[in-house]
Amino acid sequence: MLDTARIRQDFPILSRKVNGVPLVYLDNAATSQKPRSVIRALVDYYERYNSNVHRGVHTLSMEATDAMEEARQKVADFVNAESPSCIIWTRNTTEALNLVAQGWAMEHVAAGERIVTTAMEHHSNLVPWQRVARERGAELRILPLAEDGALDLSDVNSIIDTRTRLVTAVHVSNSLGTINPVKALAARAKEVGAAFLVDGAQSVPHMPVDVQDIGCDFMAFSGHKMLGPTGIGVLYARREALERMEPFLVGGEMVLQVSYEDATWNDLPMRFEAGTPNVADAIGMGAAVDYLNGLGMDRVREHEIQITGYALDAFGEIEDLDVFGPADPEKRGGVIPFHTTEVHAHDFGTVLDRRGIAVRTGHHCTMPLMETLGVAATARASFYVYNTEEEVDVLVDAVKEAMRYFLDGSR
Amino acid sequence: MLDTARIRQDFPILSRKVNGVPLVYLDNAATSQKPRSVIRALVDYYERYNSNVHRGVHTLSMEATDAMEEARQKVADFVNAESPSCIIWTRNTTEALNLVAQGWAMEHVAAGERIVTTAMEHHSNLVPWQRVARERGAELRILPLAEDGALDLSDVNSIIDTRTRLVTAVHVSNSLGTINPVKALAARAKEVGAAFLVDGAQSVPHMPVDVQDIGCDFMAFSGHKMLGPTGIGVLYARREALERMEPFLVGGEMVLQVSYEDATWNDLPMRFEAGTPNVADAIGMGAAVDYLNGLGMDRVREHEIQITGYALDAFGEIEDLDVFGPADPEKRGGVIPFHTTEVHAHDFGTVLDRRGIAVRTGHHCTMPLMETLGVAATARASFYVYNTEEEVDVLVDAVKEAMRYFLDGSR
Amino acid sequence: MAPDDLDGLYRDAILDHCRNPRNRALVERPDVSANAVNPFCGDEVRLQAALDSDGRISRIGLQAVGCAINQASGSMLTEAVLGRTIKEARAASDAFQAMMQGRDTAAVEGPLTALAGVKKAPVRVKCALLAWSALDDGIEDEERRRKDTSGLIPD
Amino acid sequence: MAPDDLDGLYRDAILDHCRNPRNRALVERPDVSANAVNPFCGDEVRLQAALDSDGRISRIGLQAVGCAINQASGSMLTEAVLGRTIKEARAASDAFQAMMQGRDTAAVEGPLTALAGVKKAPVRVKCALLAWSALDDGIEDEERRRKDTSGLIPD
Ligand SMILES: Cc1ncc(COP(=O)(O)O)c(C=O)c1O
Ligand SMILES: Cc1ncc(COP(=O)(O)O)c(C=O)c1O
Repeated sequence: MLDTARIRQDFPILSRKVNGVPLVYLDNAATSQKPRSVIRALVDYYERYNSNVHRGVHTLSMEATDAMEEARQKVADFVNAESPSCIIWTRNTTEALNLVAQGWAMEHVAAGERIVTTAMEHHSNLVPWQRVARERGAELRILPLAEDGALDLSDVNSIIDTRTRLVTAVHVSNSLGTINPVKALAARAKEVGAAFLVDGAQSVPHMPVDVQDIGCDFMAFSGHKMLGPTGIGVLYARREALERMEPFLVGGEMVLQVSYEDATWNDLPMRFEAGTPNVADAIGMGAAVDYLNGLGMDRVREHEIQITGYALDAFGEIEDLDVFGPADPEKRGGVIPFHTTEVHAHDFGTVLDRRGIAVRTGHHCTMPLMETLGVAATARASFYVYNTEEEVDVLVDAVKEAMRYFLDGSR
Repeated sequence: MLDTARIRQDFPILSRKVNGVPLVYLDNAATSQKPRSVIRALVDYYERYNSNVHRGVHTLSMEATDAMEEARQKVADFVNAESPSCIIWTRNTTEALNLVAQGWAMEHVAAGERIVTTAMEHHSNLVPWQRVARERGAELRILPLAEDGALDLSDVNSIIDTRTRLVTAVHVSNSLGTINPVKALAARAKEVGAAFLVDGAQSVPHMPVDVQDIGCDFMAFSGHKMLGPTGIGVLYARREALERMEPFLVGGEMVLQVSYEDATWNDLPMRFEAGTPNVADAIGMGAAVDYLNGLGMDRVREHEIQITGYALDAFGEIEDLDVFGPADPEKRGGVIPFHTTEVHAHDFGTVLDRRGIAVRTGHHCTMPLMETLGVAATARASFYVYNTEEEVDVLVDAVKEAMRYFLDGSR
Repeated sequence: MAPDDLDGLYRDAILDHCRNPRNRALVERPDVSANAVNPFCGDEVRLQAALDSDGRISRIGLQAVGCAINQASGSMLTEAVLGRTIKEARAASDAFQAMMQGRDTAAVEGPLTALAGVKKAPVRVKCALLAWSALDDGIEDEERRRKDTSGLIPD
Repeated sequence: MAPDDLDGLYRDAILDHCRNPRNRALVERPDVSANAVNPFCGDEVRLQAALDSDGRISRIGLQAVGCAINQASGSMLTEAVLGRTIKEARAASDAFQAMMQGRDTAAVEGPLTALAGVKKAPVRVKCALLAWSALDDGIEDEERRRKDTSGLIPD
């Protein structure tokens, strides 16, 4: 198991007080906190070797280039990518998904063909496909939801048919916690000759992920959700897929030769990285990967199963409170969305904040899913490596307090 | 005048040694170094109030949102934008320029119409227009170069004609130093009903810039070139222009309502900021603006005129060395590109690096311009607020040494 | 964990109005009618009011869906403007908005003052304002209609 | 400012070859011919060689444009492979690349060893390798051609 007490020492923000009480940070699905080593990597970069990268012959530039490429290698190894040239730096998951939509799907999806996604996608993995489908005259199909917050795959073979060019699914749902069977979906996609894209925003930070084992063509994830800085994300793509992609942003660094009339593209991965990259935060993301590797992703996953199970049990005892997503903690990530007709999600959010507890409230960028679930908003607690069962206790007490408070004013 | 001795104290990296000698950092046009206050702003964010922004009801989220929006206001004020909602966060200048190309020009430039740019553009302000012109069947016209490194505007009225939909120009050339007459170009663009886009990557960091006074519709610039972090840039756009733009990246945060079939867009500026923004670096860019305001942009400009004049004089005395760009330091930014047939730019780069001096060598992402100038590569020294005349002396000595060395092996 | 702390935000008046919202029945043949939605939290307000011959709000109905602050604010609104002229209602709305934006608390009276505590949670201020923005919209529509009508029918 | 420091990088042999490049004249009817370009710094190499009946490089011409390291490396290359068989030339190329990539310095002799100092400026290593990549390409082409020809004309 993780030594959370020791881990907490590494996160300066966790000693902060909010509204006079200790911070209980349970908004990790939105963004994670950062260990000292990640912050230190940024400071180190800016204090010692900040420079523009690529093609600089001076020492700082060589050092910055080496450090950024080393970080790329770390990220490649972290998800078992076949090569660092399959790792494209983006700002976040959203940009990575749009890169596939604009650079790959706009080129390879034709009128009458299909794109298949799921009923539990984040807006970032839904709206880009609406646009591709509209512009290309393709059909966007949705894999529906089953009763228990899992995908209903009973019709998967007719939904993903031979006219399907792209299948995409969220690996772990940020609104339900559900872990989707991406390996099976990859296999079905392969069967019909479709590409397969995984939204790994909530999986890569929280469990061992192996892109080659899954068999996906693309995977998108964000540094800021995995202990890394804001402003850096990743698109992993198989080399063959990258080679069939058009650059999305054009300009400096991604070209080989340029005349006033025309330009040729640079090698991979630079072809997809126009302009000065986010050097510092790429290096910071490398430091985050180091930190996670130090903990061991198996143990990170174990810890989350444990704390999620603990929280599910405690929430299960609160009358009139609904918790969404699979009941079995082995089948879900560390995300607990809860809802009651007695207390609106925003009131939960405000009351919990007065108790130092940070949870997210609202539609979690999954409005259509919310409509399917029949709720306008939920409150969501989400865990990470530094969260403890004591924090779950604080949360559960505060939830109960809020419910009593709004029901009859008693405390 | 700037108190460079005091300013240097604020930049931790400047006390570094490179190859055993003090760093002389003269690669500021590629990227600038960062004062302690900017680094501190990042650390502060990550140690005290890191959180995802927008719609979070908990304290950290509110603090992060407020700080990011405050930074947006600072940047708006810095270039005298009419409103902070005219400031779109991007990764860098390149992304900002592509946003105009994809979001505005693809929508508004039709077959047979014209886009006009200049002969001294960075690849990032040339290749996007090649793509728009090709995809829309428009014509890309180039304002040519005059003898002295300025634009030749003798035919401007026939080049920018009534079929022109967009005019774009670099404000200060990163390869020549030339300051272009953007106000006059804005006036001509307006006359013919074209939009006007300024590449401000080399002007906003170095001189007072007022987008309303210039009369441009769009201006792009990068945080990392103006003492700010990597990974954050800005597109300024007039409100009317923004309202006629299509979102470029779609997904979370930039939508208002989403169903499985369709989505509506959020208000400005969020409409153009999909996914989790680069919160930390936006705040860092705000701190950079504070620092520059503390110095006073008039004085920053004065300092650069002075040091550039000093360097031009010293370089002028070196036989067989060509310096490109306008002779008058008032007509150029703090960028000195130099070239000699005796010593290749890369050899300059390496020799200077052995002396601790960081200069950039190569085509500076302006290959077509290099071809026009008839050189394959130049070495380029570029100055900023912390550079001193003593550093120019070190540079000039090293350049002379390199020339002697390659010519006859004497030192 | 001081309960006082929550009470500063959710004062008794708020909880009372939230548990027992006043004037929930919509009115027949309304003169003023408007909806307001906050898509981000799913809060919704539906407001209808009828005017008597003096231009006073003689009946009002408001249905608020969503958080406690939105519901309470809507319920209090109905009590605050019932019997007032359109002009007075608009002034009440201005005063309430001034209070919630921290500009001026002077002109707000009665249970509505309880909502001032919401300023402690600034993102929630827009919850408190939703019903009032419906009121403003409804009044504006009605005034535009009157102007149009008076323009069309010369007297 | 130790001049030694520069000498580690730009040794006398390098400066000599750079100032007086050997074998600059291109050859007539070359058997091996290739160009290499590094678009980023504008370095260019044009290489031509003729083989005698034993398959030895009997004449060689190389024109290098660009930095000192590229020019010196190209000039040294011509001296290193003149008179060698194609196989020997390829071995020399492998050995040189091994040295420049820091893998193995053993097999490099003569003036070429002077280029080992370039490793101090790692980005410049590709300048030293440009001419050799042209040699590799040219040899590969020639070998493919021979294979094709021998396949076409049965003996
Ligand atoms: C004039 C000019 N335009 C655009 C750019 C591109 O900026 P960035 O690399 O930050 O996107 C640069 C910087 O290299 C520049 O100097
Ligand atoms: C499942 C999922 N996909 C995509 C995203 C978007 O990530 P980002 O905001 O970093 O682009 C998120 C995060 O909110 C997410 O949870």
